[in-house]
Amino acid sequence: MVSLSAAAFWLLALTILGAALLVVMSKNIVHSVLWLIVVFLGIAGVFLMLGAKFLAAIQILVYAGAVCIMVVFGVMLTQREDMSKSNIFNKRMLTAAPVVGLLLVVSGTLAFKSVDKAPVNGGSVPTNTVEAIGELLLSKYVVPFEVAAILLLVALIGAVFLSMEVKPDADND
Amino acid sequence: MSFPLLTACLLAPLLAALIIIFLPKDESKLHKIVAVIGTFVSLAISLYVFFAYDKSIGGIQFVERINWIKDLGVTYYMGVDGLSLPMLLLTNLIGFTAVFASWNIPNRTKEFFILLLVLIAGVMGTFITQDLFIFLLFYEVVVIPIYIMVIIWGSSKRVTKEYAGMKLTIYLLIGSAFLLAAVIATFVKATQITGTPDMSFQALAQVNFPEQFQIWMFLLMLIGFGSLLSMFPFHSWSPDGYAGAPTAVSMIHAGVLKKIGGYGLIRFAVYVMPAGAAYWSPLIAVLGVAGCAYAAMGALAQKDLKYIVGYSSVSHMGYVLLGVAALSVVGVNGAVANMFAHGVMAALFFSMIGFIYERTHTRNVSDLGGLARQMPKLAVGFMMAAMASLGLPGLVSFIPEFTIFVGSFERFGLLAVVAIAGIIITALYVLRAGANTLFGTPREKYNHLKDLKGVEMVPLVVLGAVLVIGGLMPSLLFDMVDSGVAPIMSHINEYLPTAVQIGGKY
Amino acid sequence: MLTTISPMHFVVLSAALFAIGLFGAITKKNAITVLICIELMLSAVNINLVAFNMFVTPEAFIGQIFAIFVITVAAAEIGVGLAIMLTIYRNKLSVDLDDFDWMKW
Amino acid sequence: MVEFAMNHTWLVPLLPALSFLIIIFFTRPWPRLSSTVSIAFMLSSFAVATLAAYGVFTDAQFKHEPLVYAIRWFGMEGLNIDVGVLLGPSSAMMIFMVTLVASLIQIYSTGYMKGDPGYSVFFSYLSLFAASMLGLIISSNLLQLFVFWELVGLCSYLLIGFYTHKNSAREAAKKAFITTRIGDFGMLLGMLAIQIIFGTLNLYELGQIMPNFEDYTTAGMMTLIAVLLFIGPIGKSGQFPLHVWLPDAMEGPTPVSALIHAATMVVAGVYLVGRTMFLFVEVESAMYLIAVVGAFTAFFAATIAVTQREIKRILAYSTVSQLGYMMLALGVGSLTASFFHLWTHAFFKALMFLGAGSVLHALHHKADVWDMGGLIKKMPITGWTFVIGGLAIAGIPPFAGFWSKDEILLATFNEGHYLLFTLGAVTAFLTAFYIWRMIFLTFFGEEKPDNHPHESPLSMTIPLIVLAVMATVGGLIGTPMNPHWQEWIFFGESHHIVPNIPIMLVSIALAAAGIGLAYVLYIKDRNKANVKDLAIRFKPVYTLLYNKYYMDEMYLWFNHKVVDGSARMTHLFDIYVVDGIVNGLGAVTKGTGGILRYTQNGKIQSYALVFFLAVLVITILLAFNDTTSMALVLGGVSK
Repeated sequence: MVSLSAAAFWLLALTILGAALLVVMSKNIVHSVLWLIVVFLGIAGVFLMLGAKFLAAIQILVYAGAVCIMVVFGVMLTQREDMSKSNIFNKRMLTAAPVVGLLLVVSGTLAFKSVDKAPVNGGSVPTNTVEAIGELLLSKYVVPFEVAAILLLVALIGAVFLSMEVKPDADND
Repeated sequence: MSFPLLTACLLAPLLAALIIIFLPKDESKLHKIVAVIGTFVSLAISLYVFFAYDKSIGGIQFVERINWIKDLGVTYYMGVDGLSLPMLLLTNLIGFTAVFASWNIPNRTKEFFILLLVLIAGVMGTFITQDLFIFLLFYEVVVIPIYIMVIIWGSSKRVTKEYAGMKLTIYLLIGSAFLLAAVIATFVKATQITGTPDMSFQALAQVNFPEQFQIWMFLLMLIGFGSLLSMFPFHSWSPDGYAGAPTAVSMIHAGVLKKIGGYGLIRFAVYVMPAGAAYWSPLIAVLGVAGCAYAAMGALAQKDLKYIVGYSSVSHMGYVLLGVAALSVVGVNGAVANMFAHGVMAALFFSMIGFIYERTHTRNVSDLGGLARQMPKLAVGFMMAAMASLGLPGLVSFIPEFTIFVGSFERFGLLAVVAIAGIIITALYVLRAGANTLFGTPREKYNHLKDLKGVEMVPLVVLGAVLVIGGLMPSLLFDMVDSGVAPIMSHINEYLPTAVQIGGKY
Repeated sequence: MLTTISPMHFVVLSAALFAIGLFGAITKKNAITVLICIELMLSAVNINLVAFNMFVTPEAFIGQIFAIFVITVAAAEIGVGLAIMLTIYRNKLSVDLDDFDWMKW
Repeated sequence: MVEFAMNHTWLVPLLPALSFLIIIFFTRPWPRLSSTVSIAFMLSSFAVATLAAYGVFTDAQFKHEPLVYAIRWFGMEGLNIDVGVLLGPSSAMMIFMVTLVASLIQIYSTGYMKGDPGYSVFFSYLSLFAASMLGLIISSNLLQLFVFWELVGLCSYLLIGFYTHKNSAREAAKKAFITTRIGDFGMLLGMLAIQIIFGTLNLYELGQIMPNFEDYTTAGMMTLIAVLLFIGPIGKSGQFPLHVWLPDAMEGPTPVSALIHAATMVVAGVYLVGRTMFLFVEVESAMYLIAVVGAFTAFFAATIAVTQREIKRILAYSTVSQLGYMMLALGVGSLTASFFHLWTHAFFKALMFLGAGSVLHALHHKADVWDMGGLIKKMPITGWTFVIGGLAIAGIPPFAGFWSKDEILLATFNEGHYLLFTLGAVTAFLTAFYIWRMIFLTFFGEEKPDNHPHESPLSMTIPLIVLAVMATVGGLIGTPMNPHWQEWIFFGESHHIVPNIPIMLVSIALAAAGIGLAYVLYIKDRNKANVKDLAIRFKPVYTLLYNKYYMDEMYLWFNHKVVDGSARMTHLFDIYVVDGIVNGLGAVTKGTGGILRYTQNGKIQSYALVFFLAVLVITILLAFNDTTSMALVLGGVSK
């Protein structure tokens, strides 16, 4: 008897991994970006499954929304040639594949070996996550929160500064 | 806690460097003035400390101690004793005059003086700290400005300045690698034995290290400090480096930086590892004597003035090593005093050579001659340095050399005779260089050259005065050194084989 | 195994996603794809964090809050990364990472 | 007054030192003022010295116990050095003599150096020189003495090289310094040994200790110390084989030659041996060595002097020869005779040098005696005073040189050194010959038409006259009839001299024979045909003598080939072996780097690949090795 949650998990897992593989494998970068959205959505589903409703929402907003749009813009601004060959592999395939594969095998093995040792304490996540997270962020984690805010600001300024059009005759000092 | 004089002394050049950073880069006059003020404050403070130090009490005075890294037992521990005070004074004398010696550098004055001031502060730091960690810290601080200054403001003669700078830096860094290994091992061992981490020299000296450990550690330190001291056969950076470096760097390097090697050898290696010192002292003596004789012969074959002085400083450091190797109060006193004397003399020498080079654009002895007619004041300075170099009594270097000879002759006998014979060769090459540069038929093409004037006289006056005062009143220096060395050497006798009295009944 | 979900499942999912992302990051020529793959890797980490949040410390929200920060940083990273890519593209007219070997010196 | 002078004898060197400072720092632009300052200080120093000497020679207690006072100079555990004054009959005599001669020479220099651009500097050097020399004399400590010893060397370096624009002056100065430096090396070793063995360098204390030296060390060690210490005087006093610098030192201005060769620097070595006589008398062989070196030097230098042509060079070799006499006297144990000769020699040799200077001054520095002749008519004062000097050095009674030389020969004879006595006697003959050869060629005979000599100014002739008087009467205080000198200046017990009439007669006869031979060869024989004939017949001997036995060439060869050669070898060794190893290590490092750099292709994805490969390896190593490290990897997951 396959429980509902197990079915959901397998479905989501297959979606995520399949889409991720397509992201990597497709030769056209626009397709990659589209498959990326699927991956992110799948991950949001996983979050929901794990009781992180707020995170799922953020995942959709930030990743599937903002990040992907930004990447699309990036693609638009940098690709001027044939899109069908915009996303090809380099010659490191042959060395990278075994390394990554082995890495996956090792971590999988470790995960299987440690399956009984996981310190599962059996509690469940409170349902109103937004309120709890909000309170924690503004009390206990206020300093990292503010730092993250500053980081975003700096990243914003930096991104603007870097991508600003530079006049060819300007003195670069 | 009273006013932190030593910290002030250390910070004055740094502060000056900081001010120069914010000055416009075209105001070279202003850079120089700020540098002069910074170094002068340090000089004044170190003079005050030198004379305010109470020799009758001895020990570490003017102490400032603040905990820094507790787990490593590192403290910001500043203090001076009779061993570090002459070195502190020397540093500031040379630092002060080096600013004047580089008065005429043509380009990038701003960067030059910033680096120079950092260099001075770094060297000073090694001498006034009583904490091993801070000592190493300052030592590493010093290396970088030197490298930059050599490759930017240096001069290429027999070797390129890039080669010279690289050689200098890599030698110093390799030396410090050996040193670092020794320091870490010593610290770990000391913590194992006592249980409480403490990086101060005094605390480490209290620890009873096993004899075998001391022997190995001392060897590492000897290589480390030795390469800094240009101990034979780790000396070849010294002539090349000095020849490539700008005047001020040569002055500071030969004058004080090298002395960190000798200072460290006494302050750290001999003090903390007396058994190791006793075990290796014959080797030190042999290397010292080899350095004396070998470098003197090397100097004899040189044609470039800076190479001559470079080799000569290797030779003089051989005397220092010989004094240390004697491991007696007399010998080590002589070694410390000789470091002071050589510092003053080498700085004067290099500053005069710098002035000659600025004017004639050559340092080749055979291209010079008869300069005494055209530049009498410069000739006086050059001659004073030369005479001090060959150990003329009445100038500061004679008594230290004599003291070293007494100390080493007592312990090594014949070996010391070889070193003493070095004084003849020294006279030969120094006089050759001096006489052939200054005397003889004056050359037409140098007739238009101007003698030293204005601020250029400062190195001559200051260093010359120290040469003479130190020569006429050696007790000024020796009483100070003695108060610092005597406690360090107080236990060494336990480790020495029974002293052989030369000329005893045999 | 198939019917009950344990933390191990999520760990393996996360590992697989991470491996795919890593593989892409190493083997793709296009710099933007590399950025995308790095996002994949970060997401894999997030899955792990949230999963352990549920199974180990459900009340304390440590994992979730950590994930929020990861998302923040990831957003900042991709913003700056794309900006850098744009600048490079403007100068070199290429986003092929194999063309960029300035790190040699 | 006298009391004050004796207790402040350090003023004697201090006053000229002050004048040096004053001239250097203040009065250098005004030559006349400088010389006045210098002479004034020198004369006041002379006054103090005279008073001190008067005090010593009127109080019989100083015959055996000198006046010593000192302060600590510097010290530490195991090495304490004092500076102070040791005032006894010898030092009192010396300071009197040196201040007198130095004053006269300074007065002379006002005339001789007139118009020289370095006038002020010259006087400052003279002052410094006098200061150093006087300091040397009154030193109470060997190290203090050594300090002044070296300062004297420095001053002589500066003075010999005074004409800085002349290459020959530069070379001569260098040679003087380095040659004496070789001597100093030995002396330094000797001093070190004394310090280490006896624990003190105070002369007076050493004098007390030395008779019991067996408590401290062995006879072999004492011999070594004595020989080492004697090397210093060999260099300083121009004894064979380190005499080569002395004739070359003539490059300096003539007053300097007078000051250095007559009164002061060169006798410093003799003075040192005299001062440390207590040490040498303990070692028979060292004494014998001194005597042999002295006698040989005397003879050797005299033979060279016979053939030399330059007036100052002849005088220089004669100085070497006379110094040999003094050493010989010391070697046979007669401090009295040695210092007596030192005293008389100072006057007549200074006189002759200054006279030679006067001649050179008049002839515009034409130095070859063969180009002179008949000068006595134009320069009567110079000429006749020079003749007095010649009589004195030749040993004609009653001039000063006779009494002292006789004393030396007598002491040698009495000690039973007959060979050395013969050498000394032959030297006396040679001395009379070559000095009078010079006098005849210079002052008598035909005048040379292209010379236009004129008598020198008063400032130069007055010192000549004073010195001539001293050269005449200076010996009378130590004649056998009137042995004041012998009562005061002696080592151990004062000698009761027994005049030995045959020896005296032999000595006079030899001197007369020398003068006579010179007269026959150079005055009687107007064309000098015999001389030329002799020179041709004994050509090898003549060439050998004229070239000073090729000693200079030997030293040059040694210096250039051996010393410079090995220096060049060292240099090459340094560049190719020591530096070669260093650069080789560098090259190996660079080569390795060159190979390894291909791993650094600059592509970030390769780096990432390597990074994760490393992660993988570390993980495998840690995770599958043992359980504890596995726990480390799994972190909190494993309990």
